[in-house]
Formats: sequence, structure tokens, C-alpha cells
Amino acid sequence: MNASAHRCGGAPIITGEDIIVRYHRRTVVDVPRFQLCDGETHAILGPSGSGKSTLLRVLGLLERPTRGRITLDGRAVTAGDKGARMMMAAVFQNPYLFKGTVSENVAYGLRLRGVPKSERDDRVAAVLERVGLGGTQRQSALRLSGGEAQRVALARALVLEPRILLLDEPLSYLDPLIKRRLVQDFSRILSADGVTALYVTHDQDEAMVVADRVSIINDGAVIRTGGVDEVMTLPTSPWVADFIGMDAALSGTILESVEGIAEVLVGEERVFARTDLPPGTDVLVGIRPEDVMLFEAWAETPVSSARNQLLMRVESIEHMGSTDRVSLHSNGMRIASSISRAASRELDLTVGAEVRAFFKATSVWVQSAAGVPSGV
Amino acid sequence: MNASAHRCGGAPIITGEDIIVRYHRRTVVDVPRFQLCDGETHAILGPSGSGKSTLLRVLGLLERPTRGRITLDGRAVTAGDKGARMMMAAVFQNPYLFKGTVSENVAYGLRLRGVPKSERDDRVAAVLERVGLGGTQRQSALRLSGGEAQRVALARALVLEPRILLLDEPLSYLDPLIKRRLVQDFSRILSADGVTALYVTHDQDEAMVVADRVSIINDGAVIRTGGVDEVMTLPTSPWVADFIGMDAALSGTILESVEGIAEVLVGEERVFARTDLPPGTDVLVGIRPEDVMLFEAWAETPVSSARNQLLMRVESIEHMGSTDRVSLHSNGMRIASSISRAASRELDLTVGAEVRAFFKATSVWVQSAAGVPSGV
Amino acid sequence: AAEEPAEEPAAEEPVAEEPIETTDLILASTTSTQDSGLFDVLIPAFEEAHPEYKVNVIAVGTGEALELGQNKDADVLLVHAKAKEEAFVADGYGTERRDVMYNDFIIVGPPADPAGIKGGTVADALKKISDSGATFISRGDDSGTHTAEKALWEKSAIKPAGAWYNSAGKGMGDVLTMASEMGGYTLTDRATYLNMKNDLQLEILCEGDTVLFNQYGVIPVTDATNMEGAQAFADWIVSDEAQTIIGEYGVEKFGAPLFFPNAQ
Amino acid sequence: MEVFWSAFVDSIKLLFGGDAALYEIIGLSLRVSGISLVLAMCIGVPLGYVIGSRRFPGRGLVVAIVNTGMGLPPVVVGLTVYMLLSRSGPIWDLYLTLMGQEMPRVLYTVPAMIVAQVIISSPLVTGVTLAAVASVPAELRLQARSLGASKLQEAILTVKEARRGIMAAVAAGFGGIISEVGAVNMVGGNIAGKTRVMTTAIQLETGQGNFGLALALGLILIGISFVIMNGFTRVQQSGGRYER
Amino acid sequence: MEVFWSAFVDSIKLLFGGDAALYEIIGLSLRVSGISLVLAMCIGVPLGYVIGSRRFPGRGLVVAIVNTGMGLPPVVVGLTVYMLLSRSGPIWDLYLTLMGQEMPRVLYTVPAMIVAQVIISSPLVTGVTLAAVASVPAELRLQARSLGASKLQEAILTVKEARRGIMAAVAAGFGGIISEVGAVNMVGGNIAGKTRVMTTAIQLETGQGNFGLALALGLILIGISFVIMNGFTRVQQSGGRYER
Ligand SMILES: Nc1ncnc2c1ncn2[C@@H]1O[C@H](COP(=O)(O)OP(=O)(O)OP(=O)(O)O)[C@@H](O)[C@H]1O
Ligand SMILES: Nc1ncnc2c1ncn2[C@@H]1O[C@H](COP(=O)(O)OP(=O)(O)OP(=O)(O)O)[C@@H](O)[C@H]1O
Ligand SMILES: [Mg+2]
Ligand SMILES: [Mg+2]
Repeated sequence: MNASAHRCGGAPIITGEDIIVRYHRRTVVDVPRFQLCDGETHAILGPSGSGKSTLLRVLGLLERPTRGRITLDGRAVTAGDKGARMMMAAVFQNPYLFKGTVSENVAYGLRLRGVPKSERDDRVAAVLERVGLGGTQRQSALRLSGGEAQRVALARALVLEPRILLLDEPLSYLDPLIKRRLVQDFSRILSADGVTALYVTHDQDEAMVVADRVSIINDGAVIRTGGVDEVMTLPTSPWVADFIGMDAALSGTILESVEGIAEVLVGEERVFARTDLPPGTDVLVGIRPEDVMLFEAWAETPVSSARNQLLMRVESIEHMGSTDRVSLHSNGMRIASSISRAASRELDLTVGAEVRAFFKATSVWVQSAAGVPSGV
Repeated sequence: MNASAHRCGGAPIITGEDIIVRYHRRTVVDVPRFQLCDGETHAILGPSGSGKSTLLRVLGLLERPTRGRITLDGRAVTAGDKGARMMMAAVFQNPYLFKGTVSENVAYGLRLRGVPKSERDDRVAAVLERVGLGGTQRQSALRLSGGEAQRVALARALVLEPRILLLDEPLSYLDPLIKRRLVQDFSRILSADGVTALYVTHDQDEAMVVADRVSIINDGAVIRTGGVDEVMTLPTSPWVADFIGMDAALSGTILESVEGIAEVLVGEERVFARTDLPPGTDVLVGIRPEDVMLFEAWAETPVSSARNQLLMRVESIEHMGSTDRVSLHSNGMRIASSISRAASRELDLTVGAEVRAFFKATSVWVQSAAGVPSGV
Repeated sequence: AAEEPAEEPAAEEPVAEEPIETTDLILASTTSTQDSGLFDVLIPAFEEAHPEYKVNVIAVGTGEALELGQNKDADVLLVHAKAKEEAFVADGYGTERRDVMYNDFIIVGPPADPAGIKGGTVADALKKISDSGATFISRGDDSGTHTAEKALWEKSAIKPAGAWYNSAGKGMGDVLTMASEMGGYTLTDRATYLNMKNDLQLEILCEGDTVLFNQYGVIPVTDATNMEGAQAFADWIVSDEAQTIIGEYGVEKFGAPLFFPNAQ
Repeated sequence: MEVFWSAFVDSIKLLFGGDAALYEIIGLSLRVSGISLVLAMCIGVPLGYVIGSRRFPGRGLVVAIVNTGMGLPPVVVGLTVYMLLSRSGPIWDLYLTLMGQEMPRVLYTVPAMIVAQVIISSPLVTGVTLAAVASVPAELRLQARSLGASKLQEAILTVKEARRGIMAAVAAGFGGIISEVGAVNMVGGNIAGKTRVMTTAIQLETGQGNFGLALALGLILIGISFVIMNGFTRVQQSGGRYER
Repeated sequence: MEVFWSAFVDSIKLLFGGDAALYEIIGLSLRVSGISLVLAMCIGVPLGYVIGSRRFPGRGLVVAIVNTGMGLPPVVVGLTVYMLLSRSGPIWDLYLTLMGQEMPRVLYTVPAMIVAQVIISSPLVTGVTLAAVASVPAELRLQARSLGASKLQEAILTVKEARRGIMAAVAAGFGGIISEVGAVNMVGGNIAGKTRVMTTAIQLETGQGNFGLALALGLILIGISFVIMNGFTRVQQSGGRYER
């Protein structure tokens, strides 16, 4: 794990130490240290069943871990601590709404906090408007569609304007239109002063828009934590790479460096990248597939700014809906490219064919290899 | 709606006519005609609360519509018809598992069909392997994570190998890794002989991989039905365009046509497109944002195959995670481009700036404007 | 019951060696007879004398017993409410009524005797109780005992009413328990009292008066299911054999008989 | 059959006949049942909630005990309460020792009847509540907690969610109380004008062979409890979670 | 207090004392209760399922009737069954008309007791089952249907899902049966060796002032029902849906 990975933007607000959760002797979460920092939005990514929801429940003081300590603002707290829980609000993966109307559901937390009726009504109306359910106050909460229910659950938490928001896949049932709107809305809410959020999601685009930091969790263990760009561009292991839809990060050595643009030797290829690291440094190199454009092998040099132009061979092609994901290699270097289906068709790509891959020096993410444990 | 929109690949297997569903006097579904054709995979897209799940329940004979007729293989059927239901299996949006083990859940339908124990066990094991839950047979179904539960619900339907599969957002809780795998798996299962599927989803990429035809539903009404490429590339109204993440389809006229490549006048711009329509035809033109590449305005002509190169002005930029969505216009033509964040940063895009947009003639979808009702 | 040949017993002459086919005989009686324990000796003796019958005792209130007889759900009745019994026979519900036995009523009360009735006549005692307002518990259930109690009040021209007079509407055993708990007086039959004495904080305060007389009668029900059995039981219970058993019952346990046989 | 019809006619006549004694009996029945039910709910609902919502060692045993409590023979309950409250019982002695004076008599009074009724109906309320609470998704309770609910507020929400089952619990408890006769008879004494309630009156009339009257009283009792249950049911039915 | 202790000791002594009459009474109690319970379940569970899972006009009324049924006074039930089965009752007449011969006596037999018990406990089973079934998510039933379940198979699944609540229903029904005395006494007649069960025996001993013996018998009865409920509970507790 990277040394900077644990660095908090603000002070840690919730810290979990030596957290272990066991169900029927099976260890589901085993996290030596987890910090949620003041003001940050911390996304948790990980495969199904990896323990994300469990970790969220534990950190949210909703479930006692089998072992471990949790501190809130430096003070040790347990699941029974009501004062601590009052600072938080959670949206679960599966929206369980209470019997009653939409507005009763959304106002529940406010009522517990003794907010007077008229203010409650105003706030409920405002937050429902925000999630696209304006005017549904008096509908029965149990007769909503999947996405509507999820939005009510979301509104129920947002309306409390808590210091800490715990969100477990809050947008999984939503269509792209409302999702886009809410993601934008989130990034505004969550970047507001003093709002800290833990955000479990399967959607990396969502994470990239809202999150400041990302943790990747697998099999109950946090295997990567860091800034969102770093984590999403520079996978430190083949598994992480595969999970975030990249090929593994490449190992290389900086040959020379001019005006912040370095020439990096990767395999036997030379790649230009923007970095301040000195020549001779061993580095890890990552390139997101979306940043790699493909052209016919015989194409001429197109744009001046795309400093890297490599002739590579197609290893595999995967259809991903509107895009195709193409794996490429040449001279010991392995990258992936994500191109539109139409472009893919036009290029008439076949496995084994040669193509020209273009990517910019600024699209290449470089990090010193020192301090990154191998195999992680 | 397009005349070809209703054309079935095979014979219609399920037909709904004059389907109206009302809850408490509110009309939730109002579909004059819906056909699910033999062997096809029919995706239903639509915003949250538009009636997708309700339509699926009605067509799946699980709920009696307020009004309307349903025929199966030409025979009128109702929700009580067990024989008809035996041909189908459904996965609901919210996976409700039965008390008991995973294997009891998955084997439920097989048991109802009197499949002997040993065969049942084999089939259960195989389908669980397929959804990535191999070896979980004896776990309690009620203690699974969100994604695991969803996959069990999926396995419960798939194991029956039914003629008709009804899937209501079956992958919404899954991480991209397993999702990618399952989508691939689906497209294999669903394209197999004789399997017909109705597939409600919010994920357009998913729809584009698995579906043969797509219906877009809004406010209970089907507003667009057609082949997947056509529907996803050529929005017939601003709302549909917005929903599928495009700008509205453009109106144009074919000027001349050489060897299947036509020159189309759109606004005052000329666009090259592959079409067999004769010169003089009024057409609708659509270009998917992923197919539009952007370069600096002063860039030289790059690739020969990208026949269209337009100097355009940036209207707006929207951050979508790993990509940015850029709206562009020039001379009365309006398109969007989806580019990687890194590329966007490199181009230093600002609203009002000029950029050069490249897209290939084969990326331009052209359809005769005749027969498309305006406003739909 | 000639319509029931299948259940008809070989009443005349039971064939030896062959198991005797028994028929059920339903005896409706009062709880007091059952609670006194008399049936525990009487019924086996009858069944020995008439092995063709199996007696089923239904112990209910006198009123309920008469009603069961009227509905022909009981075959024979052993109750103690002479006037009602005679009316029952007169209405044709019973074939005949015969005296079987009597026991006597006594007035019991707390040992402290707050009304000071000890040793006096019944009329005297009732007057003192009503004047002093001492607690009195009445059966209040239209049973034989209650009927007798009402007659006594009437005879002494007192209309029992007020907070001191509790109409319990319960069986004798319960009323005795209540009197004991409430420190009140009550009219009881001697048999039940003697049977429960050990658990009660009550003493006999008034007894031996001739008006305190509780006659039991036996009535076979007209057109009963088991008419023969009913008649056999009625005949047997007034026989010397049964009368002796009745007369001896309780002597061993309480030093005095609980019932006095007086069949003619 | 005409026996039932005439009992029905009689019951109507009785009910509107202006018989003060009858009204008194009905009133007492309702008072005793009402108070007993409230007390049984105060005991049974919280107890059922705790047992139904928590896991603890020996839980199965506790449930078995509650279930057994649903089948306490009323006579045994009556007997036990009688023995406890009796002048020769332990409470009497204790009172005398502590207070230096005799305890006022509780036996054969309304409070004694209420004690017996509460003992009989509390396990019913507890047992059915328990099952109802256990069927509320744990996630719902977790949701409440995550929005800042205290333990009590969480309990209130859970009980509200399980409303239907809890109403069944209350209905069962009420049924147990309103129809019970063995215990009230024993500890109440069925004293006319004091502790006579509908059930003991019915029993009395039955014992006297006044079957018609007993039946008429029974119909009145059933009618009254139907009216009450009907009101009840309106609450129970509203807002079902899972209906379509 | 020592009264209870000695009753407890007596109950143990009695239970293991080899008294054939007692064993007979216990056996009869279990037989009557067992058969009645099975019949009450056969009536109550399907009925509860139908009422709990369907919506139909007048449903609220039906629920109110069932709830009222939970509070049928046993004496009234006994009286009604008695009147129906009486030799001067309607069934007797009907039998005579139809069959041309007298009906064999049912009154004061075990079947009569069972009839009364079933009438008393069926509403309890129905009412609690109803609430339990209504708390099963409709989606679950829809899921079953979507996998090809017939109406019956759907019902079986629903009942299995509502197992906990239905077990509570059965426990309540059993409790109602095992403790009931008013009706069995009336229609059974408490005939020694034939229709005497634990509750009527207890009542008899109480009437005779043998409180200690009554209490001992009561403890035996409670002990027996505890053993049964304990077995029950193991089933009820297994596989809770919403526990964490
Ligand atoms: N039982 C019901 N009673 C009343 N309204 C209902 C009921 N079921 C659904 N609705 C309403 O009908 C509309 C359509 O519901 P449906 O579940 O079909 O939507 P959907 O398209 O599946 O939405 P989503 O994507 O959010 O799941 C919603 O607005 C919902 O609130
Ligand atoms: N109560 C429980 N008893 C036993 N196992 C449990 C329990 N709750 C969760 N698990 C198991 O713990 C693991 C982690 O569950 P968790 O819900 O945290 O996963 P997740 O990362 O949120 O997955 P998903 O993305 O599918 O929701 C899963 O394999 C699940 O089966
Ligand atoms: Mg989860
Ligand atoms: Mg839906």
C-alpha cells in the first residue's frame, strides 16, 4: 500500500482499528485500520460479497464488530452510543421504508430530533424536490417503484443534513437521467463544508465524480486506499487492475526528464509521461483505457499533443455495450483501450491485428515504485 | 414511431393489447400494443417510476391488468393460467429469497417441476457456478449480501431454462467485474435457440450488449420501440435523446450519394454518412457521443477514415466520472462528444472554445424522416 | 329405547362365561352429592349389583340436572329440590319421584361469631345476622340449598338485601371457602361442610332445627335412552342394600353419617 | 333450532329491556376486561418485543415458557391467585408483618379478578407479539437506528410495523379475558352486584338450567365483543405493508 | 408458599406414583387436545391463509368475526354444542328422519368434547395465522408464482415463510384447548374413566376443596404442556428470516 494512502485531507473523524467481523466463524471483514477523514467523500469499491455493507454498518455504529475499536473525533464509541449515531445518517443498499406516507418516512429523523412540524414540512418538501419526487408526500411509501423507494430512503437521510453520511449503493435502482442529476447533486452536497461521506458503490464513474478518496476492498480486506485519480489509474495488482477495468500497472524506469515530461522505459517501449521524478527512478505506470485512441496501423501522425504513438498488437476484444475494450501489447508492454463500437467496427479489429495506439503524456500516471509492496 | 418498430424477428410470443394498469385511479401503464417476439431479447428502458416493473408483471401473468388482453402463442391467457406461467421465470428488481438454504432457493422451481433430486443438485451446482456462487449451496439464503442475493434470484430463474425469461434489473447490485461476466453470459444464454427475454434495465450498455430490440417507456407509455442500434443512436425526440445521453437527432437532407457514402446537409454543415437512401431524401441523423473525437482546433487532418471533420464550438461540459460529456454546435448542427477526462483536461476545454470534432461516416446513423411522427 | 336393539342388554339373565355387554346409564346429579364423595362408594356398589350398567355421573346444578332430564340427555336424576322435582314429574318429564335420603342444613360462621347467633334457633340467628349487618353469603344459584335458604328468610319475614348479603351464585364448596375468607355466615349442608372442614375457618353455629331438612329424591326420566337402567337405579337406590351404604357413609371419616337414608 | 332463534330474540329484548342488573353486569365485564387488557398489553407488548427482537441464550426456553403460559388452566390460575390472596396466604402474612395491621380483603373484589385475568392473558399477548415482532425485518430496525432512533423509539417503530400481528395479539388477549370464567369465578366469587360479570352470570344460569337465558346472555357477550373487535379491526387493517 | 412447594412435590409423586386413573386422565387429555388441535389447524391455517393473503370486499368484517371468535365464552360454546347434540336437539331429529333410526349418543363422549374444543380453538388459530400470513411480503408469493407455483404450492410456501407466526397460532390454539374446561365439562360431562380430562379433574378437586391436589394436577398439566411447547419451539425458532 502506498505511504500516502492513509494520509487524511482533514483530521480523521471516524477511525476503525483492528476491525474483525465474523459470521458463523467466517471472517467477513478484517481491516487493521480504516480512517474516514473530516470533510472527505470516501468511496468504497469492491466485488459483491467482499464486506462493504458490513464495514459500513460497523463504522456507522449500527453493528458491533466481533473485534475492534472505533473512535469518533478521537473518542472511543460503541454501537450503543446514541449521541454518536445522531451525527450520522445511513442509506442502506436495500431501501426498507416504514409503513406510512412518503413524507412520514422522510420526516422520521427530523421528528426524532424534535424539529417543529412546519419546518419539517418545508425541509421534507425541499429534499423530495431534490430527489425528483416533489409532490409525492402523501403517497404510501410501500407502493413505490424500486427507484422511487430508493430515492425516498436517500431523502430520509439527506434531510437530516448530518455531519456524516453513510451511503450503500444509493443509486443502484436509478435510471441514468436521474442518476446523473443526483450524482451532480451529491458532489455538491458532499463537497459542502463539513460533510463527510462513506460511499459504497459499484459504479466507478459515480465514485470518480463524488469521491475524494477511494478504498478497494476484497474478501474483507482493504487492499488499496488513496486519492481517486491515483487508485483509478494506477492499479497496484492484476486483481485491482481487472476490477477497475484496466490492465495491470506497468513497471518502468525513467530514462530522462525534460521540462516535467519524462521518457519512461516500459518493457522495450518508450513512453512519455508528465512527472517530476528524477531520471533513474523505478516507477509504476498506468494509463486508463479511455485515454488510449486507436487508429489504423498505417495512419499518419495525427495530433501533435498525443506524444505517445505505439504500434501494438490486439490481444483480445470485449464488447461492453456502447464501447469495446481492446487489450494490446507490444515489446513487453501491455495496455487496454476503450473505443466506441462504431470505431471498433470501422477499424475492423481482429485479434492479432496491428493498430496504432495514441495517448497523451498527461494521460500517463506515474508513481515511484518504492514503497509499493509487490503483489498488492 | 417508426414503421419497422413493431416488426418482430420471430412470431410474437407474448402480445399485450390495450393494457391499462391503474392504481388508486392513477394510470401507471397504458400500452395499446406490446409484442415480445420469439427468440428475441427485448430490453425495456425508462426512468424510475415509469411503469417498467408493472408492465413486466402484467406480461408475465403475475398481475391482472386493470384492462387489456394478453395472448401467448396466439392464445388468450390470464394471470391464473398456470400452464402459461410454467413457460416463464422471473427475476424481480428486489430479490426476495425464501427461507432456507441457497440451494433450496435455486431448486425451488425444479422441485415444482418434479425434477429428480440428483439432477436438481447437478443443475443447481452448475447455475450457481455460472453466477459466481459455486459452493454456497448450503448457506442460508437470508444472510447473503445484496449482490449475492440478487445472483441467487437470478440463478433461481436461469436454472429452469424457461422459454421466456423476465428480468427486472437483474444486475443492479453487482460490481463491474461480475456484471461484465454475467452480461456476456446472458448474451450467450439469451441468444440461444428459443429463449425469449424481457429485460428491464437502467444500464444502456447492458441493454446494448444483450438486447435485440429496445422499448423506451415513459409515464406508462411506450414511446419508442425498435432495433437496439436504431433506438440508441437515433432519438426521435429531445426527451429520448436526453434519456439515452445524446443530443436530439438532427434533421437533414441527402445531397448526393457515392458508393453508399452520402453527403447529408445538416443545418449548414455537410456530413458524410453511410446510407443507401437516394439523394433528396429528408432524413434523421444521429451520432453517438462516444463516436465523436475531439482535437485542438488547429490540429491537422489525422486519420483518413474519419471522413467528418468539423470545427465546432463548446456549449457545455459535464463531468461523468471517467469521461466528460461535451456539447458542441456549429452552423445549426448540434452534437455531443464523450471524451476521457484526461483528454478533456489536456484539451483545456472551456465553454465557448473552438475544437475540431472527428467522426467516421460509418458512425453516423441515418434514417428516412418519413413515417416518424414529429414530437415523439 | 326399544328402537336400539344393538345396545339392548341381556338384562334378564346374563349368560355366564360370556363377557357382559354393558350399557351406559347417565345419572345427572348435583355437585354437592359428587363433592361429598358419596358416589365414590355408591356407584361401584350399584355396578356390582347390576353389572350390565355403567353409570356416568354428570354433576351439575339441580336446575341444570332437571333441564338435562327434560331434554332426555340424562336417564335418571338424583337431586334435592322437592317442589321442582314434583313439578317435573307432574309435567310428565319423569316417571315417578321417590325419596332417597336427606341430610340437614346448618348455619356456619366465623369462630368469633360477631352476630352472636350461637345456640339460638334458626329464626333467631337470621334476625341477628340481618340486624347486625354481619356478612352472609348465599348460594344464590337456585340450588336446593338456596331454595331452602330463601324459604328460611321468608319464614322469618326478613327480606335479605344490602351490602352484608352476598349472593354468590356458586357451588357449596366455593361458598364455604368464600365465607371462610370473608369471615361471613352461610347456610350449608352438613355433608359438604364436614368434608371441607379442615380447610375452613368456620364453625357450626346453628343446627338441629327441624326446618333444616334437605330431602334428596330419585327420578327416572320418561322415555329415557336407557329406561331399564334408570328404573333399575331408582329401584336399587331405595333398596335396603343401598340405603345401608348411604347410612354408613362418612361414619368412619367424620364420626357421623353425612346422609340419612329415608326411602319408604 | 328455534331455541337459538328465541335466544337471539331474548338477547335483543334483554339488551334493550332496561334491566339495570344486566347493564351493571355488562358494565363490570367491560371494566374488568378493559383494565385487564390494558395491563396485559403493558406487560405483553414490551415483553414480546424484547423476546422477539433480541437474541440471547435460553431464548428458546423463554419462548416455550411463554407458549406454555398461553395454556394456563384458568382454574389453576384462579386457585393460585386465591391461595396467594387468601387470609391464610403469604401476602396476608407479609402485609401483617410489614404494616402491623390486617390487609384489607382483596379476594372477591374486582382487583382480584383483574389480577387473574392479567395472568391469563399476558402470555397470549406476549406470545403473539413475539412472533409478530420477529417477523419485522431487522433491516428496518437498523434503518431507524441509523436515523437516530433511541432503543425506545426503535421499539415503538417496530411495534408499529408489526401492528397487524400485535393487533392479533391484543385480540387474542381480549378474547382470553372476555370469555374467561374459571379464574374470575374463583377469585371474584360471582357476587351479585359486586363481582358478577357476563361469563359468571352465564355459568350461573346454565347451572340453574336456564339454558335459554344463558344463551341469550352469551349472545349479548359475543355481540359486545364483536362490536369492540370490529372497531379494532379497522385499525388493524389499515396500511398493510405487503398487499397488492 | 409451602402450599405451592408441597403441591409441586405432590405433582411429582403423583406423576411417578403409577396411578392408572391419573395416567388415563392424562392420556385422554392429550388425545382430546391432540385431535382437536389437528382439526383446528386443518380449519384455521387454510382459513387464515385465505383471509390473510387475499383482498376481498367485507374482509374487515370477516377479520372482526374471527377476532370475536377468539373470545367465544366456553360455556356458551358448550351450551350450543350441547343443544345441537341433545336428544331433543335438531341433529338428533334430522338423523332420525334421514336414517330412520335413533342417532347413537354423542353427548358425554370424546367426539363431543372434540367438537367443542375445535370450535373454541379454530378462531384462535385462524386469527393469528391470518396476521402472520398478512405479514409475508406479497413479492414473495409473486416470486413463487413466477417460478411456476400453483395456488396450493404458493400457499404452502407462504405458510412456511410465516412459520413463526403460525407456530404462535398453533401454540395459542393448543393453549386454548389444553386449558379449556367450561365446554368440555358441559358436553363431556366429566365422567370418570370416560370423559374426565385434566382440566375437569382439576375443577372437580377444587370443588371438593382439595386445593392441594388440584394444584398438583394443575402443575402436571402445565408441565406436560411445557414439554410439548418446548418441542414446538425448536421448530418455531429455527431459521428466522430477519435475525442478525
Ligand atoms: N401497488 C401500487 N399502488 C399504487 N401505486 C403503485 C403500486 N405499484 C406501483 N405503483 C406506482 O406505479 C408507478 C410505476 O411503478 P413501477 O414499479 O412499474 O415503476 P418502474 O418503472 O419499475 O420504476 P423503477 O425503475 O423505479 O423500478 C410508480 O410511480 C409507483 O409509485
Ligand atoms: N448475518 C450474516 N450471517 C452470515 N453471513 C453474512 C451475514 N451478513 C453478511 N454475510 C456474508 O458476509 C459477506 C459480506 O457481506 P456484505 O453484505 O458486507 O457484502 P457486500 O460487500 O456489501 O456485497 P454486495 O456488494 O453484494 O452487497 C457476504 O459473503 C455475506 O454472505
Ligand atoms: Mg452490500
Ligand atoms: Mg421497477
